[in-house]
Amino acid sequence: MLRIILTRCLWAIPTLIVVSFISFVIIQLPPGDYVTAYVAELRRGGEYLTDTQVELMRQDFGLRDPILWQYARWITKILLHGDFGQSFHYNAPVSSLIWDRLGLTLLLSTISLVFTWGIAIPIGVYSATRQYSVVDYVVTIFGFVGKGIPEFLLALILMWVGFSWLNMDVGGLMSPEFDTAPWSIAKALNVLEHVWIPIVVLATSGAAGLIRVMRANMLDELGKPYVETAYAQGFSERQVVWNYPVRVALNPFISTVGWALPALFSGDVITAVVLNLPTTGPLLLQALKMQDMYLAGGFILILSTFTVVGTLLSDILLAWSDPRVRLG
Amino acid sequence: MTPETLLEVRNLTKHFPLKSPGWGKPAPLLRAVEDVSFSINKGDTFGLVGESGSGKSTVARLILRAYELTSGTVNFRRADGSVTDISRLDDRALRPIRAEMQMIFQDPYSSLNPRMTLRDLIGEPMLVHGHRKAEIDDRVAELLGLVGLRPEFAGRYPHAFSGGQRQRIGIARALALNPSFIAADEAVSALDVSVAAQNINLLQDLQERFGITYLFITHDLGMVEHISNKLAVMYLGRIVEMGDTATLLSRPRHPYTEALLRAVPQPDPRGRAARRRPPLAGEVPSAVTPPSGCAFHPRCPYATPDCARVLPELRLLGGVQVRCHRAEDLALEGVHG
Amino acid sequence: MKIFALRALAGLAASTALFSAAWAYQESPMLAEMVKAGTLPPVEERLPAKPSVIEAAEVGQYGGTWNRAYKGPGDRWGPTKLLEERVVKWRSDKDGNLTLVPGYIESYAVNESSTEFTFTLLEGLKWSDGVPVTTDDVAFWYNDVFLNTDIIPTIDPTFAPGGKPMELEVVDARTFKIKFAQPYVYFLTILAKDSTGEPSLDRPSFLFPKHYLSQFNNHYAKPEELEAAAKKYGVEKWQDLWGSKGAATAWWSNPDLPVITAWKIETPAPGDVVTMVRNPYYWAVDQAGNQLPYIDRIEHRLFDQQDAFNLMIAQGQIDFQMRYANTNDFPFYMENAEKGGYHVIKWRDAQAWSLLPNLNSQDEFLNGFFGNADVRQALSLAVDRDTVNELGFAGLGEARSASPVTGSPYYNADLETHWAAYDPDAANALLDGAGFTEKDADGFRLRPDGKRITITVEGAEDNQAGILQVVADNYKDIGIELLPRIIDRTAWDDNRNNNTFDMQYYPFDRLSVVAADPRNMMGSDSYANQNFIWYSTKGASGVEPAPDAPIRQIWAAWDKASTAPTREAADAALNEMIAAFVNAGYVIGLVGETAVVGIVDNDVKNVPDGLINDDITRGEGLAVTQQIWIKE
Amino acid sequence: MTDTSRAESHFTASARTLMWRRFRKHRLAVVSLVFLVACYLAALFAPFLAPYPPDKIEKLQTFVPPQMVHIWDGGPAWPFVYELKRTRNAETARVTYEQTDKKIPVQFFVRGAEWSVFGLGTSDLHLFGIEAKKQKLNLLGTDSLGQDVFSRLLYGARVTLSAGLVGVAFAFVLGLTMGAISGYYGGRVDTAIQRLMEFIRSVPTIPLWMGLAAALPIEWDPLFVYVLITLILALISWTSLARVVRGRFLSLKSEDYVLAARLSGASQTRIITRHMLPAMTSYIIAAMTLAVPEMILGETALSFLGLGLRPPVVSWGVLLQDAQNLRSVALAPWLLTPGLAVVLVVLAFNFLGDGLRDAADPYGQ
Repeated sequence: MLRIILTRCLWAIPTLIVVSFISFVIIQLPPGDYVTAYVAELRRGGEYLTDTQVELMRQDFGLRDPILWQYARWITKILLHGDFGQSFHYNAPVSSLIWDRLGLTLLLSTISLVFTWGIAIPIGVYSATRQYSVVDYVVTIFGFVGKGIPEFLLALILMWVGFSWLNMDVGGLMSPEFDTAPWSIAKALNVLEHVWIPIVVLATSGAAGLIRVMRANMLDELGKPYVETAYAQGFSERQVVWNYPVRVALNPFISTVGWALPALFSGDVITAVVLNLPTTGPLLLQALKMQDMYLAGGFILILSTFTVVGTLLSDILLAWSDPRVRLG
Repeated sequence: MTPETLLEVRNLTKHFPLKSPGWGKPAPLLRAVEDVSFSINKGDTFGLVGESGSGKSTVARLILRAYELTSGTVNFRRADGSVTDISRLDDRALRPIRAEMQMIFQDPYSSLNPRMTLRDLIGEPMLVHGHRKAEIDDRVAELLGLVGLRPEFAGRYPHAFSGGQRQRIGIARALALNPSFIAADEAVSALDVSVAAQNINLLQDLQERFGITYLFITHDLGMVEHISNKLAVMYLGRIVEMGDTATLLSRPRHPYTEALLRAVPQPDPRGRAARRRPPLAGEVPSAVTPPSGCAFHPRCPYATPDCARVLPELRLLGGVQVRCHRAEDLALEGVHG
Repeated sequence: MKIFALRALAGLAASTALFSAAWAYQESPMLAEMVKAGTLPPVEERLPAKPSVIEAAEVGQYGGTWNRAYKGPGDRWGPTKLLEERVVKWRSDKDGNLTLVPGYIESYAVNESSTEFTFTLLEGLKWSDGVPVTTDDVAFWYNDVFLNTDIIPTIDPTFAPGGKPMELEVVDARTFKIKFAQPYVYFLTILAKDSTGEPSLDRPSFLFPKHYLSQFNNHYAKPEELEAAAKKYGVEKWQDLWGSKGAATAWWSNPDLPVITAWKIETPAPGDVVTMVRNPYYWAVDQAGNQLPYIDRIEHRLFDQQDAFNLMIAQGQIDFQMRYANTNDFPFYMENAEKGGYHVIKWRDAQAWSLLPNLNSQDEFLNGFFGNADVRQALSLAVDRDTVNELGFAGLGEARSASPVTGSPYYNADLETHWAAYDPDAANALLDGAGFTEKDADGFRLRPDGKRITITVEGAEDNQAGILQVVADNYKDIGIELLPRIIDRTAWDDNRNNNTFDMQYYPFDRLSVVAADPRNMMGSDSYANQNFIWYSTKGASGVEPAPDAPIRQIWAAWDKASTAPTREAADAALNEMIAAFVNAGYVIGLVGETAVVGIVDNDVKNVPDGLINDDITRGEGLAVTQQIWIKE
Repeated sequence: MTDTSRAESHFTASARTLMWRRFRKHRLAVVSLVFLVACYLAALFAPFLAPYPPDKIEKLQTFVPPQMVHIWDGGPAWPFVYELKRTRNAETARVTYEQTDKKIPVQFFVRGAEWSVFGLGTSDLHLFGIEAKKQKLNLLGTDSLGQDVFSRLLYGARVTLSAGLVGVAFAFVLGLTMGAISGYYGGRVDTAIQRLMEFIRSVPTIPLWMGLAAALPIEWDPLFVYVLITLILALISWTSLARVVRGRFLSLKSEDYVLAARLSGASQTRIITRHMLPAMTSYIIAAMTLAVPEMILGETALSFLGLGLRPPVVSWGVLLQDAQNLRSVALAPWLLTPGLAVVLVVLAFNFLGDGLRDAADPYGQ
């Protein structure tokens, strides 16, 4: 097992190198570069740069070098010094920018993930054991509505409902009066009052999908002969269902938990943008729009690493949970 | 190979390579079948017994070329009397030979494609061997009759049938091309005793009518006693004892054979005596790291230190071949009567 | 036309209204406490001998936090314009007329030929750390920054008319002179907008805090010290400490930087909330002797998407803000005004939303097509501007050309309506007359090569799609196929830069005091960028326009205006330039003078309504933020 | 039918027939199927069903709320709507409409804007409409440009329900092929494909969208660009299907009936096409039905980020772009109806997929 993990880890290195290079190229696919965006931004503010200055800036940023060379410089710095470079736009180190927003992102994503699982698994199981019952239909419809409603729309409507009908303070992470205040119980409560919308939004879409999968997996398991045998031997339904079938039905989840890793890191971009949450997602979007290539590049590199590690984790968990699968 | 021999297996070996731990290091091997040789005469029923994991199914699948051989030869006498070593033939060259050797599967559920009617299922071997449709339809009806099913059932799907009936469908399918050799892999193990008996009788009827040769694989010594005239006992990929069924069962020479016999339920009250000694203890060791010397020694009540060091040869003793250092010393208990 | 409101400045001296009364000054309770605690000298010592007086609309109360929203580090102009200081600043009277008033100087004077400008700093003016501001700081700015090619590699032509950089002469500790080789009538106008240019417009004119910044300057600090400083601020090289986003020298990012503005930064970006706190040494008082500003703090919350901002507004979380309030959302703001406890004011935007044909198009056909004045007239007459106004701007703008707006000293009613009528028949006749008579089955006119005349028009914001669709409908009526495309803002800018666009939907702005920045009208970054490059590089690069192209008249008029020795002569030439630009019809103005919506909390006082909004007059800065106050 | 003949028909029923029988028990799935067929028909005949062209701008009919069609006027009556009076609030600039007493009858098979009958000719016949000077019949109200939301919804269905399908289909072909190869042959081929998949999955999609959207020539038809991008993205999105297909192939390969077919001399092609793929069809159909809603949601999400379809293309995502702001939610909530349409169609596709999957379940009865 250990050997297999090691081999896979070794494999991850070339994968990451190729992915990072491709990402680097993709970021620069749109015409123009950060200097273009910057010059335009300045001009809107009324500042004019001469062509000489623009040219100097490009050389300064190394944007005139061949892309392979730019990539080599970037990746060497990361590998040798752990230096993800400087964000042009923020004029600050990329790592500190990402780090600043990572805590809240992970917190929100984890809460909603736990929330999602906490809701979805019992409901999925129940729905499967009562297939085609009223409850099953209700859950099914809720599940599909949750899956069918675009997240940004749900976020927007919830915001409006919260604001207009419930007279709540919505949007952002807390009310402005707490923005600069030190942490206190009142502030924590205020934050709670704000995070329910993102959690509901994220959990709705997540839980909806999960309930469906859980139900389907459970149905598969419940139909198998061993379950009938267990019933025949006089075990209660609870014993039968929660012992073996649930565990088997959970296997695919456990094995895909690694896939949630990149999502944890990036948060949900769209929801965060609509709800004005200071998470990493909007930062990435902004970086891409401004062609702030080291910020975007660093971001994507981390995301890719998470994806690769997540996949690895999934495969290991899968092999662990299901001995029939041999690691290939 | 004598003229009566239909199939001769020599030094059959199958190693499954497992995942390599890293570059340069040899991959561990699962030694499923190790140096197995035997031959089957025309019209015989050759029994192959052993616990699960002993490699008996693998032998059958190697003979039918479901797996690639690691080494060894499989000589098969074709209907025209020629002998072919089929162990190295490719798929295309094998196809005509496949018509002459067929297999009956253990699981009557999973071995029939649920999406095909009996007509398609039984007719498939004929179809791929280029028979015409009308011919196939007639033959399917005939085969259904042969195995005791109504010819009208040809349009039905397997889900309409019971386990025993499905096994008969499998038999009909195996018979479709008039094979001279059929490997029956635990063909009745999954069935109720009475149904199993019916199907065994069917197989014997068919053997009489068409002179089919069987390789009959089972873990149940009680079963082989009825059907097979030759018998080989396998343990961890090797044949440990082989010979005439009656001789072998009445006077087993290998402790493993004795242990297997003891596991057979005896309706005879005298059988109580057999329970004086403990039944076969422990599990089959891993075929990846087989025990040194005689592979059976960790579980053998008669083992000596020598047994752990030296692998015994298969040698002829009292009309049977046996692979045991102490075969001469031991007076093992066989089936009485 | 509004009265020409600009005071004739050339040959005149002007001075600040100074507070000279002997009675005591008042200060914010926040500062009074610090004085009590002994951490701050008393207000009399902090204020100049004779502080400037900013006439508050109503004498206000101290204290409070002004809540705004901002869009991230790229959005420093919102906060900057609230508090930036120049030697002279635009001020608007109640009728919307603009005048230049002195800032942190006691007086200024201009010589007869407009080549020499004399400024005298306020006596006792101090940086926000209490250190006096003197001409040493001016000399530091000039010698160690402005002329320091390590920091500013090339000198902005704006400050080097005729190619010769301005010269500084320090007269005494408070007085200095700026001299030019040729007359520069518009220098003060430019100062009011551009300050002294690089490293950024957000710095005060002529002044840099020498006592603080010399540690980051290569004329004073050793290379290793500079390197250490760069490391400390997390930038790659010491030059990055300077520049418009300089980690150490931009007020926006460095809380330690001494400033002379009413507020200074406390928590910089990229925090989620950027906060600014009052400068205890701010040098102006109101008419009653209260040290300004009234408001203690300003907080900017980060947002990314318009709706997040709109929600803040509806929830009453915005105290006063115009930036990013969307004209289209005016009904939404009004509907929620009561709930949010605010009211909405309307300023007048000094811009015209326009179609910008690319006169330098790389497409041979379009080049000639747009170059044809009849075609431009047809394209202009074909647009139903009232519908655009109604559908795109909730009727809050007016149909007009791209010409100076009401309230601008250069406003001209005739120019405002130039080619702005809706007359598709005349447009069709013009196109027929220009020879584009062949049409295809769908009724679209054909190019000489038989292809359909198709123009791709690019917008940068989603809500512009509707407007462009209206125009496309209009153009269909004159047989021109217009393909509206909404693209990313960066790409939109980039396409103009790289000369790879047919036509853009473009906010043609800076239409108030045109003299401060006429570059758009001269083709720069707009309808004829390549021609402008040819002009500004004196033919070294870019594309030369046709010998009879009207753009040459525009340039000639500006050359005349920018070197005229008197204000009258300069303005006459500038009006000539504007007329040439508008009459050429290069830019197809659609709707302008749109309402700029401002959200004002009901407790926020002294916010003027109905002013002009322009970059030249520094946007919301024209509201004189120091005198805005919040009622308890 | 007698019991025996019913039993007989059950015994002789093909897998497909059995599946259909099980499917029919899933009532919601059947309703969904009917609904979806209706949607596609409505999209196909949009020009006839929609009273107005999708891009007809009406300056004086912006933000008209949905109009009630009355069929009761003290007693049963011919369908009619009330005439509306438009006022603009001078203070808030908001346009409001008031019902007057005047009734306008709804008419069927009216003449209106011309439309092309599948390239065969033109017609100006529309299913319904009203004849009034200053008013249109807006079942679902109008948007900020006075365009009829109902008509736009129908036209939008054409794009939304079809444009992304190209990419989905492409991804399926790729996923099936690669998954099948990987699962059937195993060994080095499998390892190589697995690594390739892992690599592809690590390529980030949002930057790719942004890059592609910006890199393609601007004068190209936005719809074409969108389809092109979905095709390119299909190069990425096939991996999830391939993963599943591979797993299925791996387990199918060891099924006895596959071995039986091999031992009877069947060729590889026959084994794959007659034995392995049919065992997966139900799964594939279900997966495909579930991929369509993903694609529809994907389009709306991308439109939200400003990366998907853009006006003047009319799709549900584009319509939602108009609606996805507080102003619409607060003042013109009817602009959210495309969102409702998205939810319904996604719901229907999911039910359909679910029904198909349940029906394909070999243990289900």
